[in-house]
Amino acid sequence: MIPLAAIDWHSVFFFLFAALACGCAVAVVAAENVVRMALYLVLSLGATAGLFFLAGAEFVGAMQLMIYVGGTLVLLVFGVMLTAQAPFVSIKTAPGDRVLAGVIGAALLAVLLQSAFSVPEWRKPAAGRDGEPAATPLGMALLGTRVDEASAGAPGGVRSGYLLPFEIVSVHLLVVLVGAAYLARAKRRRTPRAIEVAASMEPPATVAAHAAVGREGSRGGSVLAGGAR
Amino acid sequence: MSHVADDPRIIEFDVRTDEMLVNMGPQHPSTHGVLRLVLRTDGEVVSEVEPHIGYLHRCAEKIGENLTARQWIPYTDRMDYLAAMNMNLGWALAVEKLMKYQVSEKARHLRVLIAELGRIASHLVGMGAYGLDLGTFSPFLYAFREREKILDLFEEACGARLTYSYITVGGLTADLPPGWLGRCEAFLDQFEPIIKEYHALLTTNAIFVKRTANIGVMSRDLAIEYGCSGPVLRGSGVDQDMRRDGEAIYTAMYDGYAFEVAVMKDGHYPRDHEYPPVPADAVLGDCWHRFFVRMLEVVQSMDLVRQSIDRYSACKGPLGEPLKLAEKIPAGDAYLETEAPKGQMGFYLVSDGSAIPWRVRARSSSFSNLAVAPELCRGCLIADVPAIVGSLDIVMGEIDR
Amino acid sequence: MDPASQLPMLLGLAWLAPLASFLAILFFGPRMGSHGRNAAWVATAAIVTSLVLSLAAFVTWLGVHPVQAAAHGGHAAAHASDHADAAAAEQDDAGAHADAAVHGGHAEVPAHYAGDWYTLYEGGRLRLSIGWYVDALTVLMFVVVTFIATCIHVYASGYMHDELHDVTDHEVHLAGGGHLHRPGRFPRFFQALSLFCFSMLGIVIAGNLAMVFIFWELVGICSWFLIGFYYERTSASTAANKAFIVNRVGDFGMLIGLMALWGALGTLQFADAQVAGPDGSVVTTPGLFSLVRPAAGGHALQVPDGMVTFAAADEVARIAADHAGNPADAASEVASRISDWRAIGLGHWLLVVAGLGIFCGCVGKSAQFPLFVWLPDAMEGPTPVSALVHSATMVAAGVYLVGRFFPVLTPEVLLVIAYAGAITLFIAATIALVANDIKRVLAYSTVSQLGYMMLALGVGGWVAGLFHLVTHAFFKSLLFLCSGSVIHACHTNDMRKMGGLARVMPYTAGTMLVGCLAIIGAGVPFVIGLSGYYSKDSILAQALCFSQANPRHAILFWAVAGGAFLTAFYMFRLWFMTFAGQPRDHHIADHAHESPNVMVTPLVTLAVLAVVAGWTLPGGFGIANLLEQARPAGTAEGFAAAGITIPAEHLSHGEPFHTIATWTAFGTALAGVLLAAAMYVWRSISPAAVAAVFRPLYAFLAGRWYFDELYDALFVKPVLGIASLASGVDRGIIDRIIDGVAWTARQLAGIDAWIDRTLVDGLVNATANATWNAGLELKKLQTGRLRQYVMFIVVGTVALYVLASMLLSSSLAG
Amino acid sequence: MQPSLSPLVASLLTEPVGVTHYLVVGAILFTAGVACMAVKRNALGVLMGIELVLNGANVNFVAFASPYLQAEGGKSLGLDGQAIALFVILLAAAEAAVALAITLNFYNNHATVDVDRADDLKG
Amino acid sequence: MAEFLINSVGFPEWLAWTVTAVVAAVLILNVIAGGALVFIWAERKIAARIQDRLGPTRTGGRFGWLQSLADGIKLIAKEDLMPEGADGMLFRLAPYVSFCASFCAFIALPFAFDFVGQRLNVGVFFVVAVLGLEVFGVILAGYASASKWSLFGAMREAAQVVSYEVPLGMCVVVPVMLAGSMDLVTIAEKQAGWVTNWYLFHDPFTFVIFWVYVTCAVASVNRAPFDLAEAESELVAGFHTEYSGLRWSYFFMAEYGSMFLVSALAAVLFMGGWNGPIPVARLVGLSEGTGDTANYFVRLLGMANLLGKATLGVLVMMWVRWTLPRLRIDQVMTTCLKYCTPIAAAMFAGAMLWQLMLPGGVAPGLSRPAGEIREGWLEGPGGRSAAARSSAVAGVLP
Repeated sequence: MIPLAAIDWHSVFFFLFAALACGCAVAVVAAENVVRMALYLVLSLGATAGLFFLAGAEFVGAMQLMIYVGGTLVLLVFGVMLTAQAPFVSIKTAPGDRVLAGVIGAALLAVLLQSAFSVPEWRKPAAGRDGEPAATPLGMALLGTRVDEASAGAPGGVRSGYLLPFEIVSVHLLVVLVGAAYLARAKRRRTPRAIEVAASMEPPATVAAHAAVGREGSRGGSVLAGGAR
Repeated sequence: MSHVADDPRIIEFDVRTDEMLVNMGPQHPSTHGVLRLVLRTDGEVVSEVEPHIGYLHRCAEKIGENLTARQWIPYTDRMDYLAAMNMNLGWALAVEKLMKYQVSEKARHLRVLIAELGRIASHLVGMGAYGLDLGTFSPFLYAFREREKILDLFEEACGARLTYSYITVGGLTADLPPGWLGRCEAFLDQFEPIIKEYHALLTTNAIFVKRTANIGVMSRDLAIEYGCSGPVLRGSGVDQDMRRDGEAIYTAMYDGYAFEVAVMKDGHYPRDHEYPPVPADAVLGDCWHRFFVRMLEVVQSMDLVRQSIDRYSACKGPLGEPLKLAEKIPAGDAYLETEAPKGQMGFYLVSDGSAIPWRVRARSSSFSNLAVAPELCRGCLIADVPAIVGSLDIVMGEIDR
Repeated sequence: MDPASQLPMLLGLAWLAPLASFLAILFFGPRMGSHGRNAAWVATAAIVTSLVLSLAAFVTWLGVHPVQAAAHGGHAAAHASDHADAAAAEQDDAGAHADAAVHGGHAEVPAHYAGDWYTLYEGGRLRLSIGWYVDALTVLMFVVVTFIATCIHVYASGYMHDELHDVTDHEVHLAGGGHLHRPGRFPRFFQALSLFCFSMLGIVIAGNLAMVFIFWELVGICSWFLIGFYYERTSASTAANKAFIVNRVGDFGMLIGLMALWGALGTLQFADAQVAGPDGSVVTTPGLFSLVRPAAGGHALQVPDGMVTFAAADEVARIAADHAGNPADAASEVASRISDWRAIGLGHWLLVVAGLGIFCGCVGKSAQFPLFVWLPDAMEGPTPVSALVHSATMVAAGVYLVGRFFPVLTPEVLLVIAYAGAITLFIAATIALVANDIKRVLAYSTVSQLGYMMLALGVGGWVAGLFHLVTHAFFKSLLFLCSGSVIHACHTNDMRKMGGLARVMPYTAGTMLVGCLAIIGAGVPFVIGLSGYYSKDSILAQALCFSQANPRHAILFWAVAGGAFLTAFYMFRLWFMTFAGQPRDHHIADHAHESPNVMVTPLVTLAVLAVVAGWTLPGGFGIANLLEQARPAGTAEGFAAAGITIPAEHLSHGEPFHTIATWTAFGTALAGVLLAAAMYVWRSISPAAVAAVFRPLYAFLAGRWYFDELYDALFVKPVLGIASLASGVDRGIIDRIIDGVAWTARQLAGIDAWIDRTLVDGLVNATANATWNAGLELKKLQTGRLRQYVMFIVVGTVALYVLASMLLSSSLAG
Repeated sequence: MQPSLSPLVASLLTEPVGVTHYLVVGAILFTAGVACMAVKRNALGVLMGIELVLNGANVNFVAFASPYLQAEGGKSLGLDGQAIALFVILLAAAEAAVALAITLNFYNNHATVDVDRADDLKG
Repeated sequence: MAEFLINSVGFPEWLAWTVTAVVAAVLILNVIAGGALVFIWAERKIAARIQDRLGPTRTGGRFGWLQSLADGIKLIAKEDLMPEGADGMLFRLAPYVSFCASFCAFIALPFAFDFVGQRLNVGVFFVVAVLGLEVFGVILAGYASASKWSLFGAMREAAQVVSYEVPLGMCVVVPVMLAGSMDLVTIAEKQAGWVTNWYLFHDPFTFVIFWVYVTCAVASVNRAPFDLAEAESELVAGFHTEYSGLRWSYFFMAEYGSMFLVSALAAVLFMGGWNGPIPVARLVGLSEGTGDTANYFVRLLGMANLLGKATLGVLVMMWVRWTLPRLRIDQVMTTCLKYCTPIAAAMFAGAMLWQLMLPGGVAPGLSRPAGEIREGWLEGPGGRSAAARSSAVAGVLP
């Protein structure tokens, strides 16, 4: 019998989220359907965000929700789009592969767990240590000012923050953005289907009519497609 | 195959995608009844539209060959059930043409009065439902509010609100009840300022314009090639109106009436200073213009109603009785097209001299107007399909018959 | 109000306004209205701004230095009191400019303000800066240049309207037949025009020779742009290139002059400058003017110390060697010997070289003999360009620079200048006699008039030459604009097809007549005259004065007098052929029409100025007296050297000279006009008959003295010959040698290749084979299965971990 | 609470969690990710495995960053840990985009997303 | 509340916290569920009045006030259909995902000072992030329905919501920047005092960006004219075409919850949160120090204030819905990418510069000491330190 008063609620929530995260992660491995995999992945990532909140990294947690989970949303959409056709919804894996992967995974897990338990200081936290929320110091650090260490009077003076990595990541993201735009770009290309559709428009009644009327408005299809795909 | 120029609307993407076949209808909110459109789409872009019709086929023409001419009148009610008065009129005139029968002067003016009111009622539905197609609900109810008042008037005159059988071969079934004209004028006076609200809600609404202007552009030639008629034809700038250009027996009905056909001439609509200006994006023949022509015709019909009220009340004497139920029709055939709200409604009958026509045939405008839809929808977005089909203002009862 | 700071500010802004316009049109030109229509407004607004600012500066100047009648003889005294006031006014403003003190002490240094805005480069002795040197001449030139440029901008905005839409150039024949069709270049024209104005004003305001040179070249490139405006026409692009290249020849000389000055004197500044010394005190560094004409010597021309020591470099080196280890002694000894060296003429040749070099540049720019050939060809540019560039400003730059540089020029150089001017004036005038292209007549007339100015300067008529420069600017731009108006109406340049245009183009005819009268110096003797009357008379008088002082050079006066006759003849020949009589080509005459107001307005404005520019108002206000304020120190009294006497200019205003000059001018001009009238109006003398009689001479003149052919034979052909010779040497000898070397190298390489193939390659191949075989074995691991790779990685990681822990634990245990 | 609950569970619920707990979660996520990469033939599945691996690593970073999950005297990474986690998240998003691009090209060229078919370069 | 239970009632600590948490959860759930009921009824009445009708009149006696409940009962009683080809698990899960996302976002939404489920120092971020998760439910529903119309709706929703998160995020960043904190409570406190302290009137840029926010918020919760995902005239009913009964109603509750949430967020970020236009309570002398009861009363007043503002926002959305036609999907994208995003970016830059130049807004120091204005920058999350606490107390007063 556990006295209710003795329950550490932080631990309870931790186990709740941890179980959700781990369970969903395992479910990702187990699931066959790619859309379900994506769903489990989202749940796992979301639960991990909860763990971040518990660990006092609220900003990272919110970031995880916004970017990671949002990014996975795109994955999901692509998954739906590409694999909604029956042959790709589930591609079966040979049982042998599964067993092999299981063995190797178990070995890896064992190694990781061994190291996780290897440091006694990590097992138990000190009592009564309350973490300061880190959003503002983190934000300032990203701008190049380390308020946390300055206030703590860290030896060696104030360290510069993460301005440079922040900028690098910004540029990196920009490059990726450009790359994504390149991927989704629309280009005019003559393919058999284009010829067929163009031919089916002969006699070019509507085209000629549009030309005669004088203003052929843009159909805006590219915007749609650029966004929707 | 000879070289074909690139169609600028065909855009290929890196990502390989498959086409999709989608059924729009027959149970779909925006297909105006039991129309079924099969869309071939590439994402949101529609590459082909194929209308499937016949869900409402009732063998109306065949029934007409088993009934006397006057008995068939209620069946015409069910063709364009939104403008049944005009259907009655079309059939009655066709039969009268074969019989070379002339109704009394008073009946003639009453017919104009009723037919034009029917046109207003029909256009109100067309306008309201079009708003519904574009995703705005309120104009629909505003339109129906006014339509109800017209239906009240009709009910008073003939006892029915939808299928009137009021205008009939050889005249009308009854004269107007006392005080009707006053109530009609009161309605007109009350209705007139409300049209401005419709313009504010729809015609000049920026989103409405964005959704309709330059969408489904139908050139003059295309409209003529497909045999479009009515506001659909006039929306493409073709100056044709059966009330003015039709056969003598029909145009005689409008003798002495002043009206201007609602069509854009030299870049101007008649009396266009009274209406909102044509938006910059709109192109003659697009959805906006079709819609706008209907709005103009509402005003035009109100004008005609007022004129006919004056003339009708100036006519002394009896209205005249309609022909007998089983009046014999002289042998021969006759075809007559009238300007119904949706377009040119043609009736054809062949008689062998008996009271029952040997052959009855109807030519409905919605049928031709719908036929042009695949041409207009090619390359548009899915959301444009309701906008285009709605702007054609079809009614399935007329198409399937 | 402090003129020392206000004048540079006003003029500096006036100078920069066209630059702003240039940049604006450069970047936004095509977007200014349809086809850049508004570029004209931008450029015109800029130049009007300049004009307004220049006028403000002018007024400011007059406020400080009121113009008074030059009292001949009492000249210096008048200036003395004048400058004493100015100096007193400026004493409050300590250190405002270098000359305040100089003003007080020495009356003859003209009132001026100088300084630097911005130092471009400073290293060693070389100092390049953007500075100003403002005196009466500067202010006057600013007003003249901006005023004429304004007129021409306005005129051009009408004249160039063809460029507003696509242009079909009928003078360009394409290979496939038909004519060139190109988009209009309206903004581009005004862009170049603005840049040109900026450059020209830069020359005028420049405070040192380096800056002059910079803007000198800028002017050159602008003229290249503008002459080659219709660059699709072969003639235009050739003319542009010709102008540019011919100018480079002159500029080469100018560079030599600059080198001589800088190398010997170490400064290119005109005026003295006050700079902070190393110890914080204010040190006055002398400018060119005070070096050549030091105040200590009463502003007499002397070879500066720098040039003397430069020329006596051997002596100096010897002295330095004698006093090795004691530089101070050496310096004092050198200083003590300088006057001796100067007395034996050391360094004088450097001064002559400098003067001649600078003049070389002016010869190119001002189209003097022998480099005048480019100017007539430059008429290929649009007419407003001809008016602005080739009458009023660019060609004036040469004269201006000679005037500005006048104190540094020795009498020998001045004599060269005078002769160059005389030859130019005569040659150009004779060619103008027979030219039939209206613009070419004017072009040669310009060359001739520039010759006048040079001659005037060369014979010591500083004011006369510059006065003529100013008046000529007005009437020559007027004449060009009129001719442009005519061309605009007739669509041809050929005077033989014109005639009788006075009826259809009254304004143009009238204003052009004013221009012609002005250029021939018409006037009622001793009473009143057009602007040219005054300036030309003073040139004649000075030339006469010079001739009397130097009888050996009397030919100069006769050149001037003859030139005046020729001028009168060809100018009226032009006017009569164009406007008088009956139309020769009815097709053209019928289609001719008066130009639009936007073109006529500048004509009338300029005509008024062509009339009044030479007048001296009661009280003494006039351009001549204004220029007198800027007369360089030490040149008022005349000087002599090397057997040449440069007479004082005020002498020529005296009674005998002036009277003779006036009557000579009047007589020659009248004779010229009458002859022209006889030939082209009354037809009492048939031009054709005259031409037939003097056929060889006529052909010689019509062939423009065959200068182009001469240069072709003298320079172009030899250069081409040398080039082909060099190319022959290159191919026949040098290439052979190289081929031989190459053959030898190839043989050696063959031997090397054998070693390489057998020994080195064998080793390498053995290595490669080993690698290849290893790869063949290893590739079996490369399954292409992504998932297997993942497993490999994991297995490897785990293995590494286990290995590391074992090692670590064992080492820890140990 | 049922009496059959073992003391282990009781201690888990009453004891505060430390870094180790998080590390275990991270290890499980990491292993699941690796297994996912090893098992899935669908390219998108592999991609999800990568996301899981990164996420597992992130859990570790955040855990190390937290000062109050450690015993007295333990050294936390402080802000560094959070910042690294942040960058990992950002770069994972970018990585997802690039990987999707690769997948799409693969799909365009092979008409499948089966990574086992991507063995054009095998030895 | 927990302290109250511990100190006054004598609950043990764990029980007090549990009770508090449960109460908070139930309250929030009821805000959504009850709010949805009220709003659906309100929408019926408003739509009817706009359209010249009466709307529900009989259910519940007058005004049809029980209509929503009746609807709910009908929906519960309705047969729960699932298409044959549907992915059962996802089909069932989708409505709850949507609903949960909507619900979770409320956790961080303060209703008044300290009336907040869980005060987070990254509250804004959390709300926006969680709100974005709602789209998952829609996509899953669209995919799992095995209907082409649903798939169309889901794809549109995905494209639209992902795109509109960009300008929405930019709009939200502006108040964060002005307040120097991502804590919603702090942001609202900073706007305490007279109406001029509202960030809406802070400077011209915030005024403009507020309207951008409104546009993006309407789009991100899929309301007309941006209701492309359900677009009944084109896509039958979009992503919920195949849903019926209670599941369908979950979607609706999620939609109304989100509407309320973005409206409340707008109120907190731009319109002073629970602070009224006139600081009545402070003027009459009520403050934190005047005792628990008064304090509690003041907070209740503030909550009413916030609810009123949020309701106003919801009503505006309804008004818009019943007035305007629907945009086309490419036009929706154009609005986002070509108009909202650049405007938001420009306004963000402008507000930033304004903050540099005039940190006090249009009328600095009217009812706030000037020194207080920028303090949020370095002290960490607002309200933790004593100084901030005292200033926050003043801000509580509506």
